[in-house]
Amino acid sequence: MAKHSGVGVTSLPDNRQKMAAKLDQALASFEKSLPLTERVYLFALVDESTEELAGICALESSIGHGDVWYNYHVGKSVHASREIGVHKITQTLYLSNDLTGCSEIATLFLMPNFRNNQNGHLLSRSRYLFLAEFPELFGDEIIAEMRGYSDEDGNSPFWESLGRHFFQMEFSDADYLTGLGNKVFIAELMPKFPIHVPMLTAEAQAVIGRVHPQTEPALAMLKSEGFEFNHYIDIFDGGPSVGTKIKNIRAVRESKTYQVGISDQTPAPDFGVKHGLLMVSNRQLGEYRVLLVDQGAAGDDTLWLKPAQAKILHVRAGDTVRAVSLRPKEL
Amino acid sequence: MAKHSGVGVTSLPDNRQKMAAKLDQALASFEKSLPLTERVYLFALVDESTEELAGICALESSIGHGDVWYNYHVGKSVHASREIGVHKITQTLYLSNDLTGCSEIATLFLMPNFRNNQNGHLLSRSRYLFLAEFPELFGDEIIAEMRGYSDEDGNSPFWESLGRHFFQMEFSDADYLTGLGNKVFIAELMPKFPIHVPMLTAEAQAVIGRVHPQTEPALAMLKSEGFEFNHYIDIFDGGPSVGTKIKNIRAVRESKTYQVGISDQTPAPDFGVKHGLLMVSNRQLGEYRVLLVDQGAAGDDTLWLKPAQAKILHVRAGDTVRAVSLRPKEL
Amino acid sequence: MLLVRPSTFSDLAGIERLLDDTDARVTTLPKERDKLSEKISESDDGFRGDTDGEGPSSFLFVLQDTDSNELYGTSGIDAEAGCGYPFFNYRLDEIVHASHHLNISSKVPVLFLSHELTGRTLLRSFTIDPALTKSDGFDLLSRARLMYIAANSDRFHQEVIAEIQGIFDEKGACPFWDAVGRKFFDMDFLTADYYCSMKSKTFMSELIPQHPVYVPLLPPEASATIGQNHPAANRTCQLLYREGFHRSKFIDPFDGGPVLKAQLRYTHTISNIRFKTARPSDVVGGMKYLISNQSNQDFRCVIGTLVDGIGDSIRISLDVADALNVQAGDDIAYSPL
Amino acid sequence: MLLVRPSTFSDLAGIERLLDDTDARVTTLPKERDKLSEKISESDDGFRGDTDGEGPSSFLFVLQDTDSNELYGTSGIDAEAGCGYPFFNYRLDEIVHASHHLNISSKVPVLFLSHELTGRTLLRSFTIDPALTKSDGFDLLSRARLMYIAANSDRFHQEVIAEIQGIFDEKGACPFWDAVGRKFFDMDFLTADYYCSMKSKTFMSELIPQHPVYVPLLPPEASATIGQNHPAANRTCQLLYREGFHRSKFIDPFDGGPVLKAQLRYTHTISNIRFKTARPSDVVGGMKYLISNQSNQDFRCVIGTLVDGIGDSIRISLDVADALNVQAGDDIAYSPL
Repeated sequence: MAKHSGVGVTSLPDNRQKMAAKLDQALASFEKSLPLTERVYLFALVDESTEELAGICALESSIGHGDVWYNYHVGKSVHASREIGVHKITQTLYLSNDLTGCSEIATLFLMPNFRNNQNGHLLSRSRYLFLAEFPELFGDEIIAEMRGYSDEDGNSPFWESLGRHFFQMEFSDADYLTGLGNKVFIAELMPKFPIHVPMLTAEAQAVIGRVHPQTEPALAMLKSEGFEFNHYIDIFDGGPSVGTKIKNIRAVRESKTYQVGISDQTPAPDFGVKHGLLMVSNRQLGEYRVLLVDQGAAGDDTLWLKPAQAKILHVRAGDTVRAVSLRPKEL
Repeated sequence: MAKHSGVGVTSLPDNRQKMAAKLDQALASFEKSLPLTERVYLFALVDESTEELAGICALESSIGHGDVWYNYHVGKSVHASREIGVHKITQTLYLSNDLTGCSEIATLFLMPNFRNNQNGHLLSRSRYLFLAEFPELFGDEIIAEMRGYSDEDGNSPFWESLGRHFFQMEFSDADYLTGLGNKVFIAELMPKFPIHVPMLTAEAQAVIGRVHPQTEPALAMLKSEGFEFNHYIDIFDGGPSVGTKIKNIRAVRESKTYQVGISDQTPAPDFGVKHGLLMVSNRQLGEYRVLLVDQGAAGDDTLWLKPAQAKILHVRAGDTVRAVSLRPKEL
Repeated sequence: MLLVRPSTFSDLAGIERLLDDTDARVTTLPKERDKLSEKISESDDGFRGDTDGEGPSSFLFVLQDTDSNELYGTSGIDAEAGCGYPFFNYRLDEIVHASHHLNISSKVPVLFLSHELTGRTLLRSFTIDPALTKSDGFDLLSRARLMYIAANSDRFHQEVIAEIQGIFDEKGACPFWDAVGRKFFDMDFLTADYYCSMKSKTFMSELIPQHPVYVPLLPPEASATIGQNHPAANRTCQLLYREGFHRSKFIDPFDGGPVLKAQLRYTHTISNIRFKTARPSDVVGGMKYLISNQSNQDFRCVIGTLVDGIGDSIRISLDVADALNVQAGDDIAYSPL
Repeated sequence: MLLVRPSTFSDLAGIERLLDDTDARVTTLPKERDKLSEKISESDDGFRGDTDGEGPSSFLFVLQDTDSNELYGTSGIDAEAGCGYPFFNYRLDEIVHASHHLNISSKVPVLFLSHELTGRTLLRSFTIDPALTKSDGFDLLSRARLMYIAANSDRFHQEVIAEIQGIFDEKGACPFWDAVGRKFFDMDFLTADYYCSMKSKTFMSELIPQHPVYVPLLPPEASATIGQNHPAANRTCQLLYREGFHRSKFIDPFDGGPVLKAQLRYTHTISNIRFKTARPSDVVGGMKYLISNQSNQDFRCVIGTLVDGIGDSIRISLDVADALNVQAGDDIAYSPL
């Protein structure tokens, strides 16, 4: 069950001030009182039985308009000479603001005690129904930035080989400053010339576009929805950016609208069956909600809800909802 | 009817030597006697009734391995300062070899007297059935480079603003040299540093990624198959490169295999009905052929061919063929 | 008598009047009182040698008539150009584009963004009452800086530079700016110039285009002004050339004006400087010299006549001694006008 | 007597022997006979002033013992470095990375690919029999080039440069190459070096990485060799420093060795050169000088003793006159050893 909410945000570490601002921004976004490009949509996963906040996630409508959005574009350079028989393909990193104006799959945080019952999938994928419903609020392209590789001690080989020489600080400090929304120091300290990848350490080269082990599941989830590495990486840790056209996201493409029918006979969702669940959204911007139901609830044009489910979704018989299977078929 | 052939190639202007080499390369490619990355597949459109050559087209398996493949990558640069309230998005052109290793929709030439009866569409789109059939011969990504804008007098505003300053020759000369496969002069004369687009003339800026008016139909055809501007342009005339994953090409995605049935009752194709035609390929690498048939010929699992059609395709009852509608539904 | 001395807060009104009157473009001197007062305060710290570890020193001098106490000009020094932050220039270089096969070879001029001059000693903030442009006072105001440097040479870089105003018209139209900076800063030349005097230099790092600029891509009216000085700066250029400055490969990133460069020790002022003990007395005749005391905080420099001679002491007139705050036995420096 | 004169085809075998014996790395002199013969032919054209509009001249000299006719060394000049094509160097510069907000300021050294030295006069192809390294012959062979330039100064650029061998070991391992060029040329240092002597320079334009190289990204063993000369080049460096050459901001793009630079007119050889009319006769005593004739095609230079004096003519010994092919009344040039 996802709805916009501010409860319990203080449980997110190190971010109180920023989160409060984000919240204000999110409320204004749902009310459409901000310019399109400044809107951010914040969703909360709530346990309806206990009113407990289980997690939050966000969508940015358009990145790079307030702060500058930096990536390295990973380009190919061919060094070839027929005369002496050389043909060598290397990579070059170009400091880039190319993703400016894309929408973004942003923050996701799930409370540890709720990491079960498909909650993670619901929280993350519920956003696709929002994108399917309100494409006019977003750009054509959407991206997600993945945490880059670092070892057990938190060392980022990419940072050690590149950023450290220019920023003269620890990776965690640079990351923290960026998190605070202070990106001026990037313009000031960042190397501006393209970086020849072969001049980085072997360790750094190996992690270009590679995610942190803990981020593998999130990456797999995005890929299953059609996201692909777009040749942009994080300037600090080399983590990949993945992207797709919103219209090509699996859950957007496959989602369908149904008329609501109310019935006590509707089967209850079994959270243990991975492929037996549908996400259903109420299609309402101001009171946006998504709920998991059993796939048996969907007929050809009608989606059958139990009265309690309809209440949670704020829908009545005859209203329309949008639904799609929680997971892609292949998985 | 598309099959590989060398007849009549001399009718293509200015290219005799190059074409002869291409032909040898193509024959070796169909015989799989060349390394994968050097293969090029040449197809001919032939009027079976007269044996007359009507046109040719080609697929490159992997570009940029012999000669270096150059593009400009069109990047975004954000010039922003909160302190003085500036936020300006400009474009920057980066000399790039990024498309190295992509497959390419290459040369297409259709004799003027055959520009009717869907021949252009057949010649161009027949390649997609080849891609659908033999994906292992190609990369994941495929691109097509489109002729850039030039005015009625053949002047390219992009060339006048950029290339001319470095190459000290006419656009046509540079184009000709490249056509001959001589790309060394590009490495020698090309500006290597990124180009700030705002420093080009307004005319040049306006044609970045814009095709020549005569190329509009070809671009529309590619777009209808799922190709999109990939932010790479030609270094000489600024014409766009369009690309897609091969698996996402409409004709690849929608193509299906059928068993061949032979029947005199099969309706004859009506070339006047745009959306009434299917392309059918015989799935044979060495004797690859594609024919247009009426869409009524396709059953659920069987595709019905007249005996003459089957003969042209080199198939017999019980063989399998691959077919797809000639045009996407939307058009 | 015209005197050059460190600026003080009591000069604020005088400097403001001067800036209004001369209508000069003095990038490093803001007209706003707050900012101006900040500059004077920094300069104060510089002269006291008290920089609180807050980065390199700046020095601001004024030209004053000791009779009327009127101010007639300002001049300044930054001990280190950029004051610890990048000092931006374009460096004009050439790239050879040659094709063996096609038998083509040409040199393409390219402007590279450069920080190379960062940390050099920078002469700046020169403004003078137009009535004095053709007088000795012009030389005094400009060269007094070199006299100060000579007396405190350990605080300055051996290489000294000066940015010369480039080409722009009365309305502020600047061909080089319009072709380069404006496309990225999104503002006209005078506005950008104003921000330069007012704001931190962070915005330069944020906005200035980082990639090299191919000169052939610029409109001819812009490329023609690369390294050209504004006619109003002719007198300044002449003086600096006479001092031994020469044109460098560097230009101002805003207006394309030239950056002049010299080795301190080879400048006319410093290579001919002499240090002796003052003997104030009646002096008749002799050659004109720049004469300064050797004080750091209370530095003073005037033009007076001297008969240079052998020995450790030298006679200076009583009024010069008075203007310089010099007693018999104090050290003075002098260099021929 | 040791004599420096233009190379001829009859020197081929001698030069080959020399290159084999010395095992020197002489990028601009190939060991292959065909290529070597081509170089001599080019040089021939150069001395004859006959370049067929085929680009700038090259000159190759040999050091010969006039008694034994043995060759002991080679030296060369390119009238224009790069011979019309780009002459590649890295230029060591610094970029300031500073953050106002974070109070960070540091200078990052960066190597910029540069063609700036293209067209300068280049001293090259210096090889000498190791037995003569510590002799006057070394100076003669090197400085004779400046004597030649002095006699034909309109054919040369006022700025003269010399590339000095960088650090690499006996096995050809070169830390700078391994960290930079090798990653793109895909071959070891000696192979790249070999191609440089053999092939056109097109492959340089095709392969050399175009973007600036941030020095901190290089391994320390590579950055430590930037601008360092090979110990075997110590004697060459000493000689050139004495001549008035100084280190420039440029380094060799392959091995990182320094590029030395001088203004021709300020070199020791040229600033002290005198031209007089020869009077061959018996000469006793006097100082040692480089002495050359003033011929273009038949240029010759030796070391001999002279008593320099007032007047237009000067006595030279009969064997010097003989070696220089000089008759009484011919002009000669001389410069102190």
